[in-house]
Amino acid sequence: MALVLTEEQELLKQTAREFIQEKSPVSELRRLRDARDPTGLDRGLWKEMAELGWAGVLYPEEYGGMDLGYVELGQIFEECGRALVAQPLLSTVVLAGGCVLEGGNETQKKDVLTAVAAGERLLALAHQEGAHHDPHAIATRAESKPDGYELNGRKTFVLDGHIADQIVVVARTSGENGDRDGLTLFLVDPDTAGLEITRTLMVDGRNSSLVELDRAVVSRTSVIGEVGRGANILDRVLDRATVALSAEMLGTLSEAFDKTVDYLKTREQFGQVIGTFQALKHRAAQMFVEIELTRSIVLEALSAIDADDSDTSLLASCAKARCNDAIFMIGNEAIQMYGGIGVTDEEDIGLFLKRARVTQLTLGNSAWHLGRFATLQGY
Amino acid sequence: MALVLTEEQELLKQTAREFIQEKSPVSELRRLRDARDPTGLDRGLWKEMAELGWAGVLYPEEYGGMDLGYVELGQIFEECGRALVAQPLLSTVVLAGGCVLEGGNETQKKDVLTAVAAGERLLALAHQEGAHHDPHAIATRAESKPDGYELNGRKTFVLDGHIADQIVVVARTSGENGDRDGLTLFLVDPDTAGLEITRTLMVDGRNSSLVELDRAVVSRTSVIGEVGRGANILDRVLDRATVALSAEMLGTLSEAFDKTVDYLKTREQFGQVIGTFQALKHRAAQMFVEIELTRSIVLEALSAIDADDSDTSLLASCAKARCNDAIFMIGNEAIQMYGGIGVTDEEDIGLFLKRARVTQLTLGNSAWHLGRFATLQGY
Amino acid sequence: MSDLESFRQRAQSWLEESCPASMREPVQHQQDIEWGGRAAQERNDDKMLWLERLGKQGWTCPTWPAEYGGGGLSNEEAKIVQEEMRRIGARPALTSFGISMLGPVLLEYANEDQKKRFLPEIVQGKIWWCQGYSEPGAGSDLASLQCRAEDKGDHYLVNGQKIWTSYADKADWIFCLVRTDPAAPKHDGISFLLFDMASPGVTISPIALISGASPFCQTFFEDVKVPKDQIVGKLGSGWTIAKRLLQHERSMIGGMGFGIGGGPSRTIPDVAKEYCGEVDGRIADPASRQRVAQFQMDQRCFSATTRRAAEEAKAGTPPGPKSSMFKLYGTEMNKRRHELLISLMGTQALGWEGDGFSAEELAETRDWLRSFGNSIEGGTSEVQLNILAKRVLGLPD
Amino acid sequence: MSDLESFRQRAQSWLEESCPASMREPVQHQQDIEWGGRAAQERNDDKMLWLERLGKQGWTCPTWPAEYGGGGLSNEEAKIVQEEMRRIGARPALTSFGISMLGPVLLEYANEDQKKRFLPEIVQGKIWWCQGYSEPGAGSDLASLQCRAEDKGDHYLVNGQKIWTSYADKADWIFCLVRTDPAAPKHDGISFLLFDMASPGVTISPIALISGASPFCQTFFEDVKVPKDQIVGKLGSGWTIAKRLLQHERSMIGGMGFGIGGGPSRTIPDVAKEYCGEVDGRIADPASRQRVAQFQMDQRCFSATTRRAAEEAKAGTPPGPKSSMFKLYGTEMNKRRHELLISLMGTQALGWEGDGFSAEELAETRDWLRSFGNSIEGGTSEVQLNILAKRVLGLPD
Repeated sequence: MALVLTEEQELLKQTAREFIQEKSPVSELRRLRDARDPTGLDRGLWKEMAELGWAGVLYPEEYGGMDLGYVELGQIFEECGRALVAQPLLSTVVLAGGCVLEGGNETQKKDVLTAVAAGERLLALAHQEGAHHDPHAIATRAESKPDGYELNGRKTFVLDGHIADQIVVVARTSGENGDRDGLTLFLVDPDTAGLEITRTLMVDGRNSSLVELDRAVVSRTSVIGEVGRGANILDRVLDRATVALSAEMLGTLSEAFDKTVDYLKTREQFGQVIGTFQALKHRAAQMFVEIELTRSIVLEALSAIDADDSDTSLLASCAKARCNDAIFMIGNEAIQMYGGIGVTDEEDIGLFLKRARVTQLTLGNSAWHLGRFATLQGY
Repeated sequence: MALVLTEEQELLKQTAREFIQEKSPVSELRRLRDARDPTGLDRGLWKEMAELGWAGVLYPEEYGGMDLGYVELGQIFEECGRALVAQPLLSTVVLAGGCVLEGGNETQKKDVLTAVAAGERLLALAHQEGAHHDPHAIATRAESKPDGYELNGRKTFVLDGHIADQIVVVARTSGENGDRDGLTLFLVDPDTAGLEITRTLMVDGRNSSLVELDRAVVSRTSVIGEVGRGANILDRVLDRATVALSAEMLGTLSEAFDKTVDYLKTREQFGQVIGTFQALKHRAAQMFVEIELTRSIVLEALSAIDADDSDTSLLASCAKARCNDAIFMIGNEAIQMYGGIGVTDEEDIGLFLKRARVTQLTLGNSAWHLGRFATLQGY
Repeated sequence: MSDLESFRQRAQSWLEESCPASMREPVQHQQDIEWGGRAAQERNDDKMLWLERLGKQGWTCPTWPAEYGGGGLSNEEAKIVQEEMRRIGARPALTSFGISMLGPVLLEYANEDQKKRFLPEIVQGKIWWCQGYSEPGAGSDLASLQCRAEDKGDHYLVNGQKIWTSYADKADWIFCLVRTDPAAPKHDGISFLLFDMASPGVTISPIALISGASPFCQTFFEDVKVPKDQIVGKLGSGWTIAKRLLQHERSMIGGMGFGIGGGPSRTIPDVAKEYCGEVDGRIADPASRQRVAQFQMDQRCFSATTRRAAEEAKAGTPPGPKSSMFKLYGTEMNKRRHELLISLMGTQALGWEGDGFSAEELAETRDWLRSFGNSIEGGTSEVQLNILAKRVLGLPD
Repeated sequence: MSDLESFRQRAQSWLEESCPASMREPVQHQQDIEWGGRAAQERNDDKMLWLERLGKQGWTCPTWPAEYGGGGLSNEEAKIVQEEMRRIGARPALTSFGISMLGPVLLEYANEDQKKRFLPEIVQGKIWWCQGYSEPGAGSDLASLQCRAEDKGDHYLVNGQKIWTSYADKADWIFCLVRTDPAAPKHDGISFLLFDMASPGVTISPIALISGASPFCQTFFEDVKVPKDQIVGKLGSGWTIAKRLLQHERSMIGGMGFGIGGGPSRTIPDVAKEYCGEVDGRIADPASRQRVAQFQMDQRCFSATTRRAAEEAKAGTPPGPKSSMFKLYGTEMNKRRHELLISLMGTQALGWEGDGFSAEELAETRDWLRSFGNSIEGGTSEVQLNILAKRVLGLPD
């Protein structure tokens, strides 16, 4: 597994950075937030991104994709993270799209992936139920009925749920809350009777929803993969999404750090720039080391997915836990080093802090990943 | 509960400090260690300490004690901690002597406590069995036989075991390893057939032993308190010993810190004393705050014992966990700030580090006390 | 019956008579806190009634001398008043920077006329005071302030700006650091000036924080005329007064840490059990259980330390520069508390507003964000560490 | 067959023939490590046989030019030799500061005569070199060294002392920083001198550490005569050479972190299960389980970083001052590893010697204590942070 980018990958990253600097700098997130934009993102811009191939990076060429890998997609995520780009890469391409890619039948793939790759369809994965990520803690029930399945339950923190054109719902067709067996994935139309979507406004200004299912009936053809074996798809997709999100976090924390170092070089106190104070220098150097470690593990995890390495789950947990801890440290240090101006809404650094905490709690906090890592390692 | 010392208590502390500075400075521990002294402590000096009343601080006047409290004893522990004094205060006075004081019958108390208070008898508590403190994890069995009890088992880390004139052995007369019920305390003669004591040399140069019991038979009169209800005595004694040890640790970590601050003020590098470097200053200030918090909680826990406060166990765990964490931080920072000279055997600071780690693992590490604290608080 | 016992009886019956029933309910909302001031005088409600009565008695500032409107009580008597108020659940009648910050330095540095003029108004809550210290360019380096007051013969002319002025938009008067001698070394050219916020030339603009709206303002002074008798202490001695005032402010902020600032009203373990689940009476997730226990232990150590410092002060050893420790640890601890709550409450504590979150959850999000300012305002954590290293440990510059 | 493939075949058969069977057993004890040197030349055992054979081939330093005794191999060929040695479990024939520290700077800074004279001896392990850098008064401030070399016409006269000289009591020669111009600014008056430790006037005293006996010595020089052709580089340019050598040393120490220094041969999770118990295949104590997982994750992140740096270097981006990161994190991590082991093994890991402890437990105690030096020797963690802040982040002085 290579831990340096190829020239093509560097070029892709560079292009992404330039495109984002021009079309979707941090001020764009602020604009969407302040305008209380009902969509919460710019679908026109998403179409442009799709035209650059971003929506189909992972998908086979027959569906209009680029058939590239996670190392490539990771570079796009990282650059999006740098500018806090509010676009449905995670929700549509990796999470829900990933479920179709990994487990869908030919009809589903052709229909869904082609539309996603073209930037014409948005998806969401309705999965989490409580306040915490816990993949098999699914109480939502799907009961077999003559005309299909009846879904009952309540999903929280459904990313981009209120604007999704289709929603992948994880429900239990058998077993008990907590079991890995008995989960089934359904591709659901948001207009389905009994399905209620409520947008929830999050601290980071990004899209999230509640999805409530009250006797919502879906057809048998909506099942993705095998009934009761959904965890086989879901676990793979969550690993991949965890790493993609880690790449985004790497971008966010790197940018927060770069901004902070710049600030240390310009802000004056007591007649000197504050970057001359040794206590701050040492803290900055420590952050630098954390970021270097973070970058390495994210790159290794991305490569492992592309190599279909058996360590992928292990590395996904490593990468996410490390990103969680690094983004926590750097977000908090950044605010403290900025001082008073850092806690004003006017200064962008606060937007990084808010996004930091949301990403930390998305797809598993550090304690959860530590526990999973230990289990995977046999202790 | 008062959190400032009375004049009498201050005086006691001052006297203890002066006595120790004269009779038992750190060089005394070094001397015992380098001479490979077979006793591991100076019994003549212990007699002198007893004459000052230290061995009987806690005991009723009728047994030759001073009938004072833990706040007073704590000041002596703290001063002993400052100079790494190797004397049997914990083993004899608080642990084994405490078992007799809390649970012994009149005959036992009169015999044992009087001799201890006079500095004429040393005791040890044979309790721990594995590598970790775990009060009710007792596998050592005591079986009732016609002529008394037969003890079988293996005790580790018995403080001052190889020089004790009597040993309190915790054994199980019923129940399973881990049960609180079924423990019984026996006051045992070290010459008992089937009892084997092996001195173990520890990194801190203080006394510790293995005690092996192989069909060792003891009389029925050797039982302290009620058969099967030993935990009622033991738990109280362990709480008290935990707080006393915390007071000793407070002394040790305070002295290590004071030495380090002095070093920061004298050691020159790059043409200035290293105490001018802001990164070191901030770390020193953080240590100072830790010590202030440690001092407060130790004092509160000592006072709680004297008031027989219902929060005593809770405060004992607070105090020990805080001391563990503070002594870890300060020991390690001290060595790092001393630099190369700090890791040589010639410099005393290394003795503080070694003692630090032994005290941390005596009577419960931080994780153990955190868990107990949570349980006591009902979560 | 001892004098103190009879004082207690008198205090009891006075409080029983004077404290309106509604003022014996716990403070629940920001609006329940009474700051006094000119605008308040026009109200006619229980809060004002309670303030008027307690103020007239001088018991808003029980130990201040009676000649300046204070209660003139001894420390023991003041403690009794406090105990008796707590016993009946009486709310503080007044929260005020005048009491906690300005008053003590006026008592120490103001001239007789100024004491007579300003202190009774503080005691009775007639004037809402705000603090004009920080400036945009001068954060931790407070003494580099630029706001200047020029001597124009019969008045000073103030020009400049202040930032982080809490409630500048509601306050009546400001105590303000101004540069009166630009040529002097930076600590020497500063004076301590009082003036009316209604003076022509004062404009105010509120500051939005990452947590949303805030009491902070940016305050601009353009040719504000200030009578010369409103300078406190000697011309150019403002820095000494400023430092003393900061000590008062720090003890206040450090002591605030807990209970204030909303958030879940339940205990942290209860929150943990609700959001992380419970197994055999334990918090289900062992990592969370440990973090909760660690936090509660640290809280216990800190409160023991606060009590110890109070006892030591009573026994004649005031904390002095050690008080920086309370500001430092208290605020860092409050930040940790909110981070812990966020981690326990998960994505439910990251809502901004609207559907999907309880009021308590939304409040926690805001309180968490607000707490980031704690280790910056009133002297950053780094400044406290510098003070401890230098003035307590004696480490050289 | 490509050139590399045929090279691999030749390497394979040469190694198969030349590496004695006993040299294919894993290194288990300190004594298994061969340092070479004059005394070693008199031995007649497999270790020496293996060293002689590999040294003659130049493969102890495979990429050094053949004209100086090196292997003259390309990077690809050297990698093949390394792979083939690993395949048959061949031990390193030689561990030497000559190879890891002195050799690289001689190649860069020495004159032709010096290279011809010293490098082949290093390759063949004929001389055991030690490093004379630190002095008692100069710790992190290395450049403030006082040991001086006076120009006496046909020789230098060296007076002063060094500390932390590893294996000075066993080494044959020393590479030494000396002050040749006391009047020059402190970084400019230093020269890089080589001399024989058997010279009259050299005395050595071993240093006991908190972990017990150690390879470190204090070294005293009294009127030691050194021929003038044993200075490397220009007079007064020793600091430049010293800094380059430190970079080599730091990568060496940072890379050492794991597996070296004894301690339990089992994995950390196995140690945890043994000493803390096991429930359903998990480490019984949840706090220990988390700490073990945290450590193993960090280890994984660090090793990914080491590999990334190696790949970047191969791709043409050498780490430069970033290499301080490896020294810093590698040594801090090794300290954490031992603290973790101590906390898992409990009081069993705090024995000093004798009864009651296994050999493995006693070794862990010593290794733990030894690890405290890691973040001090070869440049303290604080010095590494300074370097990163200044030279990587560009923060001003």
